[in-house]
Amino acid sequence: MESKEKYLLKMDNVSKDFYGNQVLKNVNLTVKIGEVIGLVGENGAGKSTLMNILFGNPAIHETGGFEGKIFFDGKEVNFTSPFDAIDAGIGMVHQEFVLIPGFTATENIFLNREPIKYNFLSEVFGNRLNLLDRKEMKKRAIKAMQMLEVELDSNMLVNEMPVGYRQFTEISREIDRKYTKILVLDEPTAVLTETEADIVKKVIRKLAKKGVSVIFISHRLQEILDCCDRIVVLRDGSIQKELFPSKTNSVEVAEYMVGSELVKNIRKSKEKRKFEETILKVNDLWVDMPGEQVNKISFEVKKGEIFGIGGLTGQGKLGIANGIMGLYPAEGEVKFKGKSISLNNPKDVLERGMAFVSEDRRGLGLLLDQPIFWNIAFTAMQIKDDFTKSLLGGIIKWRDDKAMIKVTREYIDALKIKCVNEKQFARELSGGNQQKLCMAKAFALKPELMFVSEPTRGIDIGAKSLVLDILHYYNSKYGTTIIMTSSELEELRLTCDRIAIVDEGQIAGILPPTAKPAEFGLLMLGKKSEVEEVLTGEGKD
Amino acid sequence: MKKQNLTRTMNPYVKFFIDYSVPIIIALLVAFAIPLSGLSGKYFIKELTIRLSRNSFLILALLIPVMAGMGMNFGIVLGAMAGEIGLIFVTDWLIVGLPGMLLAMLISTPIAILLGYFAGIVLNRAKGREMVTGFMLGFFMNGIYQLVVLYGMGNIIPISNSNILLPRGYGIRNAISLIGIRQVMDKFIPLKIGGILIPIGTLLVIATLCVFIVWFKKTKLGQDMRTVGQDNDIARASGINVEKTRILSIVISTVLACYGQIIFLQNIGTMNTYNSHEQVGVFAIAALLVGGASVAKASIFNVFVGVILFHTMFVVSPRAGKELIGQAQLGEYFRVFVSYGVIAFSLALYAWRKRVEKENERRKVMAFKRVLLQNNNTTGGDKL
Amino acid sequence: MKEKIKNIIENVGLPRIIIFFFLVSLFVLAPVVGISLTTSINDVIVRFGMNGILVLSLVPMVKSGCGLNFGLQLGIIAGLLGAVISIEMEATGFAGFFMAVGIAIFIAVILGFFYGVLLNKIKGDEMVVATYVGFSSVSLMCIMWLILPFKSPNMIWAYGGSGLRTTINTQGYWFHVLTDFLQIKLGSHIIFPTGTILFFTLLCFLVWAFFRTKIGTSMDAVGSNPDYARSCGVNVDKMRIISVILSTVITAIGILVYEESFGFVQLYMAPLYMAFPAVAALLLGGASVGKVSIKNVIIGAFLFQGILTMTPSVINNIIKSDMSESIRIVVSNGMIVYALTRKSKVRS
Amino acid sequence: MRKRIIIRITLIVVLILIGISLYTIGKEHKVLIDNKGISIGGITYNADTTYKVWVDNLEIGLLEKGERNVAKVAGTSHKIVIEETKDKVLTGEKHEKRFKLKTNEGATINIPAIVNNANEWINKKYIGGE
Repeated sequence: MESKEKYLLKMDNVSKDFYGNQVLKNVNLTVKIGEVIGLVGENGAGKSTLMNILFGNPAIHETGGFEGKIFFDGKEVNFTSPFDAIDAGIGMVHQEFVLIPGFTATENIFLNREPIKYNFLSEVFGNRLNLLDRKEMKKRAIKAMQMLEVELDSNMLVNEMPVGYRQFTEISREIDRKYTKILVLDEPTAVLTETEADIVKKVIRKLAKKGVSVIFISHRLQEILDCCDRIVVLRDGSIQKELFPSKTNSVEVAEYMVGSELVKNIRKSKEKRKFEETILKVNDLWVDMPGEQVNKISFEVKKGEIFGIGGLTGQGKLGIANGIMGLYPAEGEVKFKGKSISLNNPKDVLERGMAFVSEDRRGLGLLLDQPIFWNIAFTAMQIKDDFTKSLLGGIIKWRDDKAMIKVTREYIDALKIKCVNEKQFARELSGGNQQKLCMAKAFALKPELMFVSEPTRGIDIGAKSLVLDILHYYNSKYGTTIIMTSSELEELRLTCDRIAIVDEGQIAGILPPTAKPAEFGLLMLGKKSEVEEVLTGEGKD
Repeated sequence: MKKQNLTRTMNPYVKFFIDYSVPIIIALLVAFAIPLSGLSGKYFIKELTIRLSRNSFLILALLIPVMAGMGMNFGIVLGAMAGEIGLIFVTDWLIVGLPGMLLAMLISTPIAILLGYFAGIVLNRAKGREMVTGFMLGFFMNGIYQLVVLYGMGNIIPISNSNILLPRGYGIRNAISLIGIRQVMDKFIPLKIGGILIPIGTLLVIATLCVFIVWFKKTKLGQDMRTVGQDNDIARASGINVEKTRILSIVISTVLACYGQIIFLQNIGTMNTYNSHEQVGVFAIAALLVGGASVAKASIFNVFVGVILFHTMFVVSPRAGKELIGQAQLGEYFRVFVSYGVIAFSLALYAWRKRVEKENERRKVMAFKRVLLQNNNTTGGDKL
Repeated sequence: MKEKIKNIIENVGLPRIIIFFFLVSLFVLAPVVGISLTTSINDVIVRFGMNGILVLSLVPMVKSGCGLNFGLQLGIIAGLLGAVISIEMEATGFAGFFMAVGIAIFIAVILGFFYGVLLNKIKGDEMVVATYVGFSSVSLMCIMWLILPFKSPNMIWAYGGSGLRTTINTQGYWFHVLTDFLQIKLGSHIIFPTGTILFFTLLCFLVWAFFRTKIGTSMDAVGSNPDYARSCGVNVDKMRIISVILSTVITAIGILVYEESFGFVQLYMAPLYMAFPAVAALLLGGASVGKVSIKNVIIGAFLFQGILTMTPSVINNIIKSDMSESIRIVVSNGMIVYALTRKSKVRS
Repeated sequence: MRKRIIIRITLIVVLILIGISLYTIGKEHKVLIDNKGISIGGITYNADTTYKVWVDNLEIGLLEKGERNVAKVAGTSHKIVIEETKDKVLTGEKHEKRFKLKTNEGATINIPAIVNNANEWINKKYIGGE
């Protein structure tokens, strides 16, 4: 009976798998009334799945529910929709704004839960013909905003607000709910200035004092250390450690986050490879890729190297490859083999001998409703006029299906793509084979430099090592320089010669694969100062 | 390749001109054509009063779907058909005067609700291309209407009045006289100023509708529609039944259009059974757009500016054409051209603007982030 | 078994199945009510030849992802201009016809270019804007027909004044030059319009061949997945413009073949609604807003013309009244509404 | 909830009632007005002069003897006024009668019968539509 008093939320042995892929394993989490929990973990550690289970996200139930029990406020609960969760007193501030840009702050705070005034027509046409009680709305909105101690105009339209204020509006919405007992804040400070972030921290403490529990997710370790009562570190779907800010330090947290054991057989050829010539030089690159902003990044890649780019999701690591390849608006200077490339022009980049295996396989990487041989040969046909026959003295470039099929068969054999034949539609292949298809597409261009983004995302373990082997093979056999972007640190350390960690759109540091895991963790958590940077394999240039 | 300037924004004057380019162009055109036509002021005012009272209601019917983010409701043609079916019945039953007109409205309301519901479901299945679908739906329902009125009435649906039936014994005639209810609403409160009939009754009804729309915006349903109109996903995430809300907006619009068409026809006094509704959507939408509305934003103010400008052009252009090159035909083609052209232009402009604004918004956010970074990194000595 | 039938219905689409059976029953009923089947089929073939190219003209734009070309009237205007200019210049016979085609292509390329540029600016809203661009250009041309300085007495109003007639007879110029080419007569009823059909086949082949070239392949990729195409270095906007020009040019040729066979050049408001039957035919043939093949064109044009030819004669004989017009409206527009409400698999 | 159902049902009933009443008050009736001789119950009344006729305050016009005119009226309760006219000058001799019609009724009114205060001056007839 004691536990009922003590804990507001108790998650008991919660497990969840998506089609056999275990993402949460026996998670036990308790939150006391008025306690602030900091949730830390890499991507795919299970943070968002855990929160989705708590919040009753329909996707959880559509994929078979979860195992284990959740007790909230003394009762066992199993929410099937976020609205149930909200009714029970769980509030959530999402990473992406759930705000209507053309509405005022007040209107947004009361989205679909506006106080209403009775109107007789509602008897005939239903409740929705009651009038909004604007006065009451304004009163309550102001009250909620006062709690935040920022000067927020309740009549200001969201699209005229500075970004930080949008976040405050969102938090005000949760504050206004009188019955909110626990509040989940998912990266609330990501878009804020430092002073604004301080306000958020203050509000969290204030709420805690009032008896509202908070689960605070952030990749800024300092913030977590500053304002949480307890830090929960998730890794690979299970709770790695619970720490108390007063008794820990950032190195420890980082270590638990990325795991302390050394990766076995880190490199088959143990010796440090040496590279001479610079093939790619990036100078002050800005890329405007939604959710993966790159802010003024500079780095160099040597010819023949495998260069890794890591970091947490949303920090900008994916933006680098996309920006250089011209898929998202970019500014800055990129030199390939000493010559500047024109940005925002995919054709130019491809023609110079770079290729890209996109992380967005089904969206950008493939023509899902076209046969395999089209998928593999199309880019090469565009860029190099391969697989075409000139008719009428070159006026007509006839597509040479036979040549296309021939090449395709070669790649199917080389990369062991499992398919019925080369005319099968790309849509029908498994994730791993689709990934090989994307790589074959890039190899068909015979590139000197290849960007590979998230090469193993969403494919099974067997295929994963195969994909990485292929990269190694092409790198050692053809000397193709590879820039590999991945969320999986282990995979980067297994494959790359050097690894850059991107945080908040900038390179936090470049480390060799042999560096201590905790150092990578610290870079990801915004603790650059505590890591001794390893600049290049060769030392400074 | 265009230079990507991440911080460029639009000049506010240029923006204003582009926002209101349609009304500005039409106003200039009208200003040029009025003196050319040589029409007397009195004739002009008389015509304009008639057209204002005749058309405003129909155009007002367009406002609510715009609010719900469904664009211009080309489906108001369905409402017009419902209204016409009501009028056919009261004419058949020989119900005259204001009671006849009200009865026609009463009968056609359930028909309009059903049609609106149907249209709403169809448009929900065509998200992102509501307008072209609504437009084609109007054409499609016109075929169904023909089957019902031309072959069903007098056959399956009892119609006994030989004055409106075709000589073959079933099917409604091409034109039927609405002499029994002609201008009953316009003349309900008779008032003449300087020989010009002021249709007080109709104007009062239009004013009531305006009040209704203003009031509606303040209801929970109105607020939900605005939410849905701004962002479907967020509306859904906050628990609003998006599909139902969209259907309701179309139902309301269809019912209003049905009344609008009845008001329109009581003023005219005759009904072209198979043509009266055909161009209802086009003219109403063109007028609204001329009033400065866009696919995403339309107000009562736009309605009246639009009616005045658009119909001034309608009155003036045949005469101006005649004066200009001696062919009245020219002016008539011209006003058809303007109606279609205005819609094409406004829709294209809006679609283009949508893209430009998205890009601007992106640049704004980008610029903001740069400043933010600069402030946070002052110690790093980064200079932009 | 039930599953299988359900699947077929899902894939083919209920409206198509209904229309198909409707057409079959019309053919079955025709002899019963005393209509000669051979004449009917011959009619269908003649009209198939007349209208097929207009249906074909929609293909490039669907392939490149511009959607159904509701702005078909632009191409028609180019064709009409070609026709009246060739008549004004007193060009007759094959030479006259090909001159008309040449002029029409020239104009269509220019119009198509600007149309394409416009459609690129409004990606995502192509169809509704195209509809009204089509309408407004027809009404603009109405003014032009009135004021353009044509002189040929066969074209201007008899009672003096300027301005072209609403219908212009092509008899004496290039009437039936294709239709009568290599014509096959079987008995008194059946006249097979070899020339028209051959010409249609040739154009179908050319369009097919175009999509076998490098540029055609790129266009296809743009339609299937514009993001993919862009990442492969394809200039998406340029491909779309080319597809629009191509569509407009084929339309212009299509309307000339139509007029050549029909015998009259129809001006003013006549082309206003011409886009809809062509679009409906293509959809009836199994195309969707985002996917199309030459097969769809041929099947669609045949089925659609079959219904147009057969309904009036058969239905009139059965219920003694002419419901065909209403049925045509319901079938063609219903087909379009159906296609628009289907969720297209193409990413937007 | 129950309250709402009752309110909604009442509303529908009220609307139907309004519809019926609109039908009744808006229904158009044809009233024929005869200035002809007529025999009622063996007594013959002759038309001898011209009358000016108003139905529901609406002027129908002058009816010479032997003439017939039609008035179209809407609703159930009506009033007919006739005034004797000599040489197109009204004499001031007025007769006024009120009558009611059911929805599907038309009527024939005989002026000589009114002038002579006969009981059967009006002859109502069921018309089931035209």
